[in-house]
Amino acid sequence: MTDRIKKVVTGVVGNDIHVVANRLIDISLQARGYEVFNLGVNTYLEEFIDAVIETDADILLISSLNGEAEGWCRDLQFLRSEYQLKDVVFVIGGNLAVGEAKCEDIVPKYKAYGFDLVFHQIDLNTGLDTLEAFMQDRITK
Amino acid sequence: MTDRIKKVVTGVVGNDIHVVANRLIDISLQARGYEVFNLGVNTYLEEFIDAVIETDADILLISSLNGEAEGWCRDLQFLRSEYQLKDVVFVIGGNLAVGEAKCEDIVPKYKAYGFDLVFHQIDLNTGLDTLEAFMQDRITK
Amino acid sequence: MTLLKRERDIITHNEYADRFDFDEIREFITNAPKELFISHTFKHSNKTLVQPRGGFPTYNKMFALYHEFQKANIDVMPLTVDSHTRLNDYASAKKMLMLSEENEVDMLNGYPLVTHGYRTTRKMITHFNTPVSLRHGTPDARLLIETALASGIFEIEGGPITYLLPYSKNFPLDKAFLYWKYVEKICAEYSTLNEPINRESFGPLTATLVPPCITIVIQLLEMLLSLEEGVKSFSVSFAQHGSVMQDIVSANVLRKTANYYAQKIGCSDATINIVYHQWMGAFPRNKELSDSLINTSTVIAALVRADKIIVKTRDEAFGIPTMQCNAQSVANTKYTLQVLNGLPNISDAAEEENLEAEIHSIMEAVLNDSADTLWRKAFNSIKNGIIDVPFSPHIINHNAVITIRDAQSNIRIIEKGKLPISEKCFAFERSHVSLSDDKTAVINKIICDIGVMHE
Amino acid sequence: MTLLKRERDIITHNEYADRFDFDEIREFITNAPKELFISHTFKHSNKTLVQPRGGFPTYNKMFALYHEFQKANIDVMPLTVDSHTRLNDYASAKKMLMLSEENEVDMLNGYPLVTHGYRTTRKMITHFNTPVSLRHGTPDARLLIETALASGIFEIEGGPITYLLPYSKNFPLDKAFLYWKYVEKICAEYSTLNEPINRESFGPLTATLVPPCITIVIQLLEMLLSLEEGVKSFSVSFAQHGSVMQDIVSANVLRKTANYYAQKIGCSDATINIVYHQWMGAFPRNKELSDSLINTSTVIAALVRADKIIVKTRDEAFGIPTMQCNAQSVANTKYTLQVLNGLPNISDAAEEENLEAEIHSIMEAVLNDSADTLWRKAFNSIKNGIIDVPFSPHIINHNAVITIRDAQSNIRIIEKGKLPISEKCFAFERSHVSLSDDKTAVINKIICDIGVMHE
Ligand code: B12
Ligand code: B12
Repeated sequence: MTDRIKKVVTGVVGNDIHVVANRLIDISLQARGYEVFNLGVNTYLEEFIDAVIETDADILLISSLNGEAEGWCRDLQFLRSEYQLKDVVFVIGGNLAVGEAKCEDIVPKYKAYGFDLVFHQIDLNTGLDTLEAFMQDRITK
Repeated sequence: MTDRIKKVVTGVVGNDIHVVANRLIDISLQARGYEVFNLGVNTYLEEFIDAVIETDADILLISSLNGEAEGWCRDLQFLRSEYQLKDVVFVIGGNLAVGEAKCEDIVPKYKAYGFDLVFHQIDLNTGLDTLEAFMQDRITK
Repeated sequence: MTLLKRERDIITHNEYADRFDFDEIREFITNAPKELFISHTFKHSNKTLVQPRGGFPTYNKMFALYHEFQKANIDVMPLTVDSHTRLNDYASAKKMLMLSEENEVDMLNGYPLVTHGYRTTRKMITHFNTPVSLRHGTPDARLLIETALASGIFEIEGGPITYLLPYSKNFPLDKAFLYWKYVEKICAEYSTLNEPINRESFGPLTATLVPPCITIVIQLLEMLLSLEEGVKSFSVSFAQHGSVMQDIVSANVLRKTANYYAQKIGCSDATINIVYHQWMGAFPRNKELSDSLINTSTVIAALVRADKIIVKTRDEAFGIPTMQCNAQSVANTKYTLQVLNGLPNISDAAEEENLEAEIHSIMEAVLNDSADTLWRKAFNSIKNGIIDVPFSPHIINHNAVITIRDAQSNIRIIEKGKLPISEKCFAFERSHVSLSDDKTAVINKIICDIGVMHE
Repeated sequence: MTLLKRERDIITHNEYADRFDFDEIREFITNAPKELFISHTFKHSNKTLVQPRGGFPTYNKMFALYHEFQKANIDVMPLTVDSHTRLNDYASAKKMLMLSEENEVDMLNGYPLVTHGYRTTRKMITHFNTPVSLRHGTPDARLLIETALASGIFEIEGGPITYLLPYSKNFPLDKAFLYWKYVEKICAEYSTLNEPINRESFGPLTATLVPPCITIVIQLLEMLLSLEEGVKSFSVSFAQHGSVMQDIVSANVLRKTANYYAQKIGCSDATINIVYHQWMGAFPRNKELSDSLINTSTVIAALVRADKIIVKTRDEAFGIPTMQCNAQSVANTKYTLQVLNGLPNISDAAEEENLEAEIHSIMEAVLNDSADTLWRKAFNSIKNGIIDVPFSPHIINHNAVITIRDAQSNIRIIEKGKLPISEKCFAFERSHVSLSDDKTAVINKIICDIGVMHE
């Protein structure tokens, strides 16, 4: 992996229209030097995958706030291997369950769906710091 | 025990000046047909015993609200037997502990101190109903 | 067959919906107990009614929720619909309902009303015999509302603007207006059978830094669109702004202008009520503090003399609340309203004058649009930014208005975009904030202002 | 040796107290950090300061309490004294402290300050370096206050009237005036060394249906008695009445009349602050609802622009709160004050005019009493019922004033006893209530009114 400017595809998955975090994520990623392709709210999984392929993105950063992400992410493993996207970092964050849920339960579940990094109810900056550390790790390896 | 009008000595024990309940107890006992001797707040145990003897009362009804009753009631058993007051009904009610406490813990403790009826955080009317039932019971026995 | 009837036929013949028996439905509504009509409750009560939000996927869980609410002495039951149904994705709703029923895990964030159907749902509504309010967020709510009314749900929240700009990205606005016209017509028609059906607009919009003038203009427009079609009972609403003064001013001006415009179109016979939403923006992540915030909202609702208050829960920051938690919120709110007496009359002449002037300017611009009907005027006004909702995810929204909080936490307009407010009003808005030239400082301030209720 | 010095010698030589080293104490106060003086905090802050109540028998538990409070970001620490110490029964206090230390059960409802002594207590106070307020209820507080000031406690609550009429049955009122005169003198003297010592009156009185005019007159008298002796920082206070309007009117009138009378005796250089007590009467027996009540009080405190608010806890109906519970109340209150912005200015001309007229009439009657000093005038006025506190347990109190709540929950005077208010004012009071002729109906109404905050 080279040190060129990283490309991120981002957006809010499914029938979810919570846009506020999405606007802040866009600003924050740009401030951190990423090239951002923001698909906005109400974006389906297939659209995300298409955009990743089209832009040759390094990172797919999905938000979900309305609690319904699980319904949309079951097909991820399949899509990921079908399109051979193993080098793309898959990240999801926001509010990842209907009702109150604990990170201990949520994180393994979503990792099993094929996400590399999972941030349930984690503050944006903490999440993006972790993401940067993760990317750094990859380069050194 | 005869069916004459019952006499009650009442008041608030110890260094306790919560007077509101005491005023209501006075009114309620009178409304229920008792002859009431109200010693008011800030009354020491000895004063209660003296008044019971002097008025030949049937009932001694002590209130305590500020949580400090326990400190004052340890001598009750002794006074009761010394003055041979076994026919007098000893009642205590109000808020009988410092901090939050459960009736299960409080009632046996105060019964051991020599009270016949113990009402921790019990509504006045409920308490007085129980008292009347208790008095009725005594007559029939 | 009238056009409306044809449309109705098409809509209600949906593979995911009940078979509709309209004769039976009309008879049901005609004989429905008065207790199911909030318009009737409003008429006969002078206290602030309390209503939570709430919807669970399965019938049993929804029934249990109503049972909890009833114990908390609720005034108005909610029926919140899941987001698939909101987007007319009945297939997904059905699939997720099945998963929820099988796994005892909620796979939907609300009650899929169309999927359950009106025959089933009506049993529940009539069992509890308390007014139910439909909370959805659906641009094309035709089938949903047919199902709701047939179920005995006689308050319908939403509107073409308030349920579109915050709730949708792509749904065509012109279609939303037409679909809601259908809803208004149906509500008006059923209103002649018994007590009026109540319509309610959704004032909170995106709940994120929306200035009062925009909220109120949209309230007035949706009210007019509804009254035009014959609706006789309408609730305008708004959410806690974050400044007590701004809430009081908004309530006073909303009350005044609503009556003014209703009268202007000859509809002063309709009953207009005011609904206050407890803080609708981002909640603190501490449940004790959330309780404090919720109670603070309740006190303000009483101060602004709301006819109804819609309550949040201490679980807001975390997810759909448990039913016990939700019922506790209702009980707490009812208690506070009960012990909160001796309410003063409050107003602020300068602020009210300014807000009223802004509203009349925008309304004038909308009404002066060259289109022939009110909905087209409203449509054009949104399209060209005369009405512009901050943080709307919808593609048609202009996104040029920028707002920020002043030292008193009042939301002030610092970029007016195409808003047709006078220079004087704009100067009044800007006079309350001192702006940094640094653009990132402004952005950081906005981020702070979004999290204004965080600990 | 002056008379005061002799008195001082006698008082401080008490077998239950520390040996006092006055030179060292003066030096300590002279060099004490500004952060210990609430008068300094008042001067440099424009927010409502938050203070709970709290006192535990043992040093360790008191220390732990302060630690909890500190984590909750408290503004003013409390030191509440147990009821034996309040009644100068140091022997019982000592015995119960020993029992508490041995058994890990609290046998005292507060911190026995005299028993612990100032050397020990000062360590704790200086460790936390936050202003501490002494809450007691003691008619003869001379030794207690000497101990407090020497410990670094620079706010002293109470007064000859407010700490006697609600807190004592037999203690002679004339003695209380003299003992408090001593306290004022000591406070005034120490005030010249560093920042002023703050004195605070206890406005809640019996917390049971006390009408605003009586509360305020007593506030004014205790303020005057204190300023007369040279105190330079004084807080007047009152508790939530149960009607928002009555709270607002009381705050406005109290602020105005306090300045008026302070000026009248040539003491306008003193700083006067307003303190608001969250609901001091009987609490609901449900902790969730208690939380709601507490938060409602906080919102009202902000609306009346109190300089300090004294908080209750959700455990109020049950007993002395745990420290966690107490700290949580502080945190909740701080949060609400932080997010409650945009406070409107509120007033009620008719009510304020009436209340002011009542206060001036009573004050006039007190000041016109033939006695030579203010404290004797006040003494005579209480004795003959010109000042009369409902539900006072004290034998000297006249007990002729009867009050009741009107439909808005305002406390109204229905029997004025010897209160010298004008016929016009009395008519104003009575015009708000319609009374039943049936005496038991009135008694039942009073019982209801006492429990007005019950669920
Ligand atoms: C404002 C709001 C709305 C507005 C949205 C306006 C808009 N278009 O954006 C309105 C009122 C329209 C709305 C509607 C609905 N909402 Co809503 N809404 C909220 C609310 C109050 C605040 C959201 C917000 O803007 N927060 C501010 C932003 C900045 O914070 P954030 O979104 O939490 O994101 C932060 C983190 O999650 C993180 N983050 C986000 N994504 C990512 C990604 C990564 C990688 C990382 C590291 C971090 C990260 O960064 C952000 C900053 O720290 C929340 C509750 C809350 N949080 O207090 C509910 C909430 C999200 N809504 C909810 C629901 C259910 C709905 C509705 C379905 C039903 C309803 N209640 O009306 C509809 C949704 C319709 C749909 N199709 O999706 C639920 C979700 C339930 C769940 N997860 O169990 C919540 C939690 C409320 C609740 N407790 O019920 N909502
Ligand atoms: C008003 C009040 C005061 C007023 C009292 C004015 C006066 N002179 O009466 C003031 C402000 C002066 C005051 C002072 C103090 N108070 Co106070 N006070 C209260 C409060 C808020 C209400 C009491 C009241 O009037 N209730 C209304 C009456 C009608 O109800 P009640 O007293 O609860 O009585 C009912 C029942 O208990 C029952 N009942 C009473 N006696 C009996 C007897 C029988 C036989 C029966 C069946 C029933 C019964 O009948 C009544 C009607 O249902 C209570 C907390 C609460 N309950 O909300 C604290 C409370 C009683 N006070 C308390 C304390 C500690 C004090 C102080 C020591 C310290 C302080 N906090 O300032 C001082 C006391 C000084 C002293 N020497 O005693 C504590 C007691 C702590 C404990 N038990 O653990 C309480 C519980 C507050 C608390 N949580 O800390 N107080």
